Amino acid sequence: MAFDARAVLRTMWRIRHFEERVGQLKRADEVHGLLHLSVGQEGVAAAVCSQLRDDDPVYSGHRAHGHAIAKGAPLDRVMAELMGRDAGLCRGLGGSMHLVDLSRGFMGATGVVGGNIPMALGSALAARLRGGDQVAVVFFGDGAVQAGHFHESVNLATLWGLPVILVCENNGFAEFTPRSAHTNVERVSDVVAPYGLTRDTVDGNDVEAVWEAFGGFLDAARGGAGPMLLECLTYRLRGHYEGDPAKYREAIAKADWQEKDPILRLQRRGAAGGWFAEEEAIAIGRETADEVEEAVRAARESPFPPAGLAAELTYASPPGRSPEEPVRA
Amino acid sequence: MAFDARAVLRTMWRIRHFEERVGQLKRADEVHGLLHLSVGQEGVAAAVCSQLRDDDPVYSGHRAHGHAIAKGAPLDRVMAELMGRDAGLCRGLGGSMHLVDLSRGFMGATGVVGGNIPMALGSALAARLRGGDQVAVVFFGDGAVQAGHFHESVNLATLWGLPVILVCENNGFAEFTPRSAHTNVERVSDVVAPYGLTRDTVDGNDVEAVWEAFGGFLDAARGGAGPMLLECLTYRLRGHYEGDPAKYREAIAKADWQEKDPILRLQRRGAAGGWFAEEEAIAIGRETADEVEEAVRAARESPFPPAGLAAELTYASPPGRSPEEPVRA
Amino acid sequence: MKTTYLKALGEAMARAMRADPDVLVLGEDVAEGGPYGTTTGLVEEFGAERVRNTPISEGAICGVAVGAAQSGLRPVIEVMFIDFVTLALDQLVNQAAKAHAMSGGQLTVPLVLRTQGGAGRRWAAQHSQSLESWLTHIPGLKVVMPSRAADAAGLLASAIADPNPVVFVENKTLYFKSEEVPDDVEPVPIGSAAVLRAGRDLTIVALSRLVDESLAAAERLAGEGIEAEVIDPRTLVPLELNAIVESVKRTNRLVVAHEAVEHGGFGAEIAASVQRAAFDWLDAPVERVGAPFSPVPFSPPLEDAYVPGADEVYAAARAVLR
Amino acid sequence: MKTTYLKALGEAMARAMRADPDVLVLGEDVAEGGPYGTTTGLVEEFGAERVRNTPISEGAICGVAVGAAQSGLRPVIEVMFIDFVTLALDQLVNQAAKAHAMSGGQLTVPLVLRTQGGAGRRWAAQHSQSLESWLTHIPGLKVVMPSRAADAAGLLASAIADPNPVVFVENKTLYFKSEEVPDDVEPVPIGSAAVLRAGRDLTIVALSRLVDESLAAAERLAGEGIEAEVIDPRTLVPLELNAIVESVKRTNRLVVAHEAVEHGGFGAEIAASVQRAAFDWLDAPVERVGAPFSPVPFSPPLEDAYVPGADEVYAAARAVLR
Ligand SMILES: Cc1ncc(C[n+]2csc(CCOP(=O)(O)OP(=O)(O)O)c2C)c(N)n1
Ligand SMILES: Cc1ncc(C[n+]2csc(CCOP(=O)(O)OP(=O)(O)O)c2C)c(N)n1
Ligand SMILES: [Mg+2]
Ligand SMILES: [Mg+2]
Repeated sequence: MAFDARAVLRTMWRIRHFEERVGQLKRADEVHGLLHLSVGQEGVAAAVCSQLRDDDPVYSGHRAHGHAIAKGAPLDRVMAELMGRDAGLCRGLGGSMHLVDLSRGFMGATGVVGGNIPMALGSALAARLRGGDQVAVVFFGDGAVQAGHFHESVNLATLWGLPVILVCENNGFAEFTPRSAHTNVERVSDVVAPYGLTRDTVDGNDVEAVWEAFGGFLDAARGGAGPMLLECLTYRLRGHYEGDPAKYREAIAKADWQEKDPILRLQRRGAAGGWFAEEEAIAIGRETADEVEEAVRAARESPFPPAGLAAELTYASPPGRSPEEPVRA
Repeated sequence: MAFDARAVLRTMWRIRHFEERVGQLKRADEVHGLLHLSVGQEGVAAAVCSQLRDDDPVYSGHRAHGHAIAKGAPLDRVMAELMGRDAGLCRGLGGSMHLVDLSRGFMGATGVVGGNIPMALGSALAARLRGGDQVAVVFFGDGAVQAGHFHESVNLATLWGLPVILVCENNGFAEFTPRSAHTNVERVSDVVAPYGLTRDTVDGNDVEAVWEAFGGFLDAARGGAGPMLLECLTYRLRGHYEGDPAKYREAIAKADWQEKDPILRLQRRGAAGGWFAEEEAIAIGRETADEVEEAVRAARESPFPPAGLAAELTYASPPGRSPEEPVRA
Repeated sequence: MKTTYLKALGEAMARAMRADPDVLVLGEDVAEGGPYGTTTGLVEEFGAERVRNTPISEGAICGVAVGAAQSGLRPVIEVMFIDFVTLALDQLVNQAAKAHAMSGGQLTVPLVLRTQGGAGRRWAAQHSQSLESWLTHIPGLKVVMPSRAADAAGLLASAIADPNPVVFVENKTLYFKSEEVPDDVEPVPIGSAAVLRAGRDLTIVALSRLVDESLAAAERLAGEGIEAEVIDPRTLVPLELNAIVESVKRTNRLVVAHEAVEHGGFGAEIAASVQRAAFDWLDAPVERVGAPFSPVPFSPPLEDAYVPGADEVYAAARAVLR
Repeated sequence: MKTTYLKALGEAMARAMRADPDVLVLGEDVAEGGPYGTTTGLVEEFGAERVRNTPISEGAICGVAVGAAQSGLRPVIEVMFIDFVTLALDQLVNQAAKAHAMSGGQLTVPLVLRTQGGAGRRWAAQHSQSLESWLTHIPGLKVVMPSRAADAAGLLASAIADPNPVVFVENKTLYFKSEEVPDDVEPVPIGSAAVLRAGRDLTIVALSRLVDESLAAAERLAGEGIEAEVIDPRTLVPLELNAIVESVKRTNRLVVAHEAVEHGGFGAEIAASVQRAAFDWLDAPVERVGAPFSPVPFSPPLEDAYVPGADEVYAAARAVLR
């Protein structure tokens, strides 16, 4: 698929504005829970998800807002979820770490690091057994690579030749400790070398590079050549979670960040390459900011979910007798 | 340490006779439980454990008899354990998959594949923090390499530079399925390549080769250069467990086995190299067979453990109040 | 038709796979039949794509099943021993059990996790546990524990058809017991108990292997003129508590028997629920029969003494009749 | 001296590490203090060899602790959320809990696994569970669950000194509660309950966060002329059941309250044990207070409604007084 700079830029701005706004709303206590923002990492979500179909299953982890948005989840419903409202993607039952939008193939996020990876294999297996050409994608961080689930999954995915692409967002940190505190193997793509799967490491803040690398993997995987692993070197601009003082690492100098920022980079590149006029980029930034404001407004209008909702949805219908009644008998 | 052919031959024969006898006693219902024999794999246990000190901690798994014996556990007490007698290594509470002889540094076997590997790291960590020069060794099979515990452990051991040697007995099968059904990576030593740890793959039925390779690793590990991984290619002559019809693979031709058998090989080599006279080898075989008979006799004389033993040993003293009494209050 | 618990399970899987192409079986050595032969013959009929041997990766296998179920398949995974379910609990408890609720009802996870527990074969402390009570504490999971071949077949059919994750707990000592079952097995609804023996003097609720033990104890009591009602809940979650409470309101006495360690076992939940629901009807405290508070010893005489059986049930019955 | 539950834990670890060079602390980001700051300052005093950051490998970390303990160290490992203990249960349950018995008494495993549970912070279904009852079902483990800063310090000291594996269950909502504690903390023996309020009309047994909630309910009852006795078992295994039974024999009424899901929670064990030990003294069925049978909902009003508190304890008390 040809690189669609406009679409990717729009998606990145959408995520950036959304995340910044979430940060403010957290301080205003309007959104809740453990919030892990992806400011600075938008390029990976945008370049990957823009190339996927709605029926390609995508899994994410605790830092999932950008992936959900890039996969097409409506901003207002993501925002409403973070506010715990009934109009939220998960009707307010999931929250930031458990976003799901089945209609867009966003199969969900898990808060347990590494736990999402085998699930993505399962969706890939389903695609294959049901004769579809869907490709499953799972996003995870560098910290997940040291979890047993990652290795068991890489082994299985290669053994079974599953149509799944493992996308590691390597931001160099797991919570408050650098990768060097977690492993001697710097590159995630090196960790999987023995399994002989197609793999690559790219600059995750260079959206064009991510687009190209992932696009190639995607075509191959659709053709049945999976699995693959794509490591995207990126940078988390904010703390691990909102409210984290982030004392454990020195802030990046503004100038350096201007250099790194995937959004500014694409805008510079786009202007230079004449892909779009500067005004256009500015307009995209403005429009997406408005979208986010509109999403906030809409989300605020949604009521909280009905009291009994969690109990009601504990089992899928036909739920049979809920064990609680008998206990209460 | 110079290769001690006599000692290794004696240990291998001890294990061989012991295992063969256990097979008979199982059919006679004198020993119990899930029994995984190491007939054909004695070379690894003998060549590795003969070079260790009593205070070097060793861990094994479900196929542990040979390792325990090679580490110095008394035959009669191992046999008594398999018979469930009070004189058993674990007073009859552990059985075949849970042999422990603390006095010989045989820290124990686990029946949960892969679970023993991190424990060996822990013993290695203890050696280091307490200023000792002990080296921890853990034996596991090729099937354990696909378990998450293995990878988490290799990563940790290398990250922390622990004095532990991972010894994989790769017999090409996990239960009833060949390695090819478990992974695409044929060589276990290749699986760990990314971690940059010292590793080697040797013919596990060539005891001299195992001795040399392991000896080199051991010296290095004592000097603080751990961890290492040694893969020993070997062959399991009997079924996965006693009673397993082993239909899932064709029996090896007698001639081929004569060729492979680590005991016969060492005897041929020893005779050729003039390390020991043929009579001597025959005598070793006879003496160890007698030792095993004596062990069986002694084990049979031991009573079963007292009825309350498991409850009594559920907590180490001072056990405090056992939770059962209050429940019974 | 004569069959065994084991064969009944295998046939139930085969029937489900014939009826629904989305049903598949995953587990270690399942294509070889597994250590017991439960899945023997499946790979020949359904092929290696639907009967998949796996590496020793319980955590990932369970996760694969969750994802596959969320994407429309109906995986039946086999965890060889319930002791090893300890390796799959993140996927089972944090993912499978919660996916439907956490997603606001979008995701469903129709997976079945088959496993087996219990002592009695000298397999020692890591291959003999009974951990089902853990799973009854997790909203979102259903927990099934049949004692009869016909129930095993009928409940497995229902479990595979159920849109929720179902943990199917078998017992290693029941596998080879031969039993008479109807030629075409009816699905047994999840959540329905079975009264296996009617009686007026006390109620015995027993799980899995303890059902036959309790029937034996009931025989002995009958010889002494005491009529025990024996109930097999068959499903722990959702539990048909009413069936138990109604019985207790007639008999005024209750014994709950299972092989799991008594302390923290499911018998505690039944006892606590019944003493509340039938307080004014109980003429004696609810007695529980379960394993003592220690790991399962290997030594045969110790294991035999450890595992609760008809004698313990009889003694508990005598205690509630006092 | 004023302190918090959190600081009390940190100081207890520091004291233990000063007293015994074999004590070490392992866990994710523990050298940075962890997400709450429980271990803040330890690495500065004891160095990175004894205060070890780990990768995200809960299973291996627990296994390392088991091996280290078997070889003479006294590891204190931190599992950030009890929800993630699901990843360490093979090591904890199959290895640590059974090593002493399986080895015929040769091995001892003096490890402490610190973790925290509970809802109330909008951290949703995978970061808010209360799974302690699982661990009470496992012979060989001790389970400690303090509600007070002083008990947290005193019990952690005892846990680190104990030759057995101890699971130390904290609660995330208690960490920052400021509290008065004696200047030099006495070790609190594992297995001893505390009567926090004396009363004659009913007994309330409460765990962890529900202790303060129960004291609040007791205040309200006192305003209505009803005197509730409030007992904090502090240790679940071994449980000082006698303290509870003696109280019930005086008050004739019992409420058991915890935050865990009621179904299959530890309250069931207490209720089942007490109805048996004090059957003739009970004037009403034992009432249990626990969370409803669903995953913890994220939405603030739903989470607030989900988590049991003083109102639920009060209602249960009223029920047993009826
Ligand atoms: C199994 C597990 N252990 C610990 C945690 C706590 N935790 C949440 S995020 C995180 C760090 C993850 O780092 P990484 O995978 O690199 O993702 P990033 O936060 O950098 O995006 C940790 C340890 C968890 N959620 N799950
Ligand atoms: C976690 C776990 N899963 C499954 C089993 C059942 N099991 C026992 S031995 C075995 C095969 C082990 O193969 P390998 O590691 O190669 O050792 P080998 O038997 O070949 O010596 C399996 C699957 C187990 N014991 N533990
Ligand atoms: Mg990271
Ligand atoms: Mg093998």
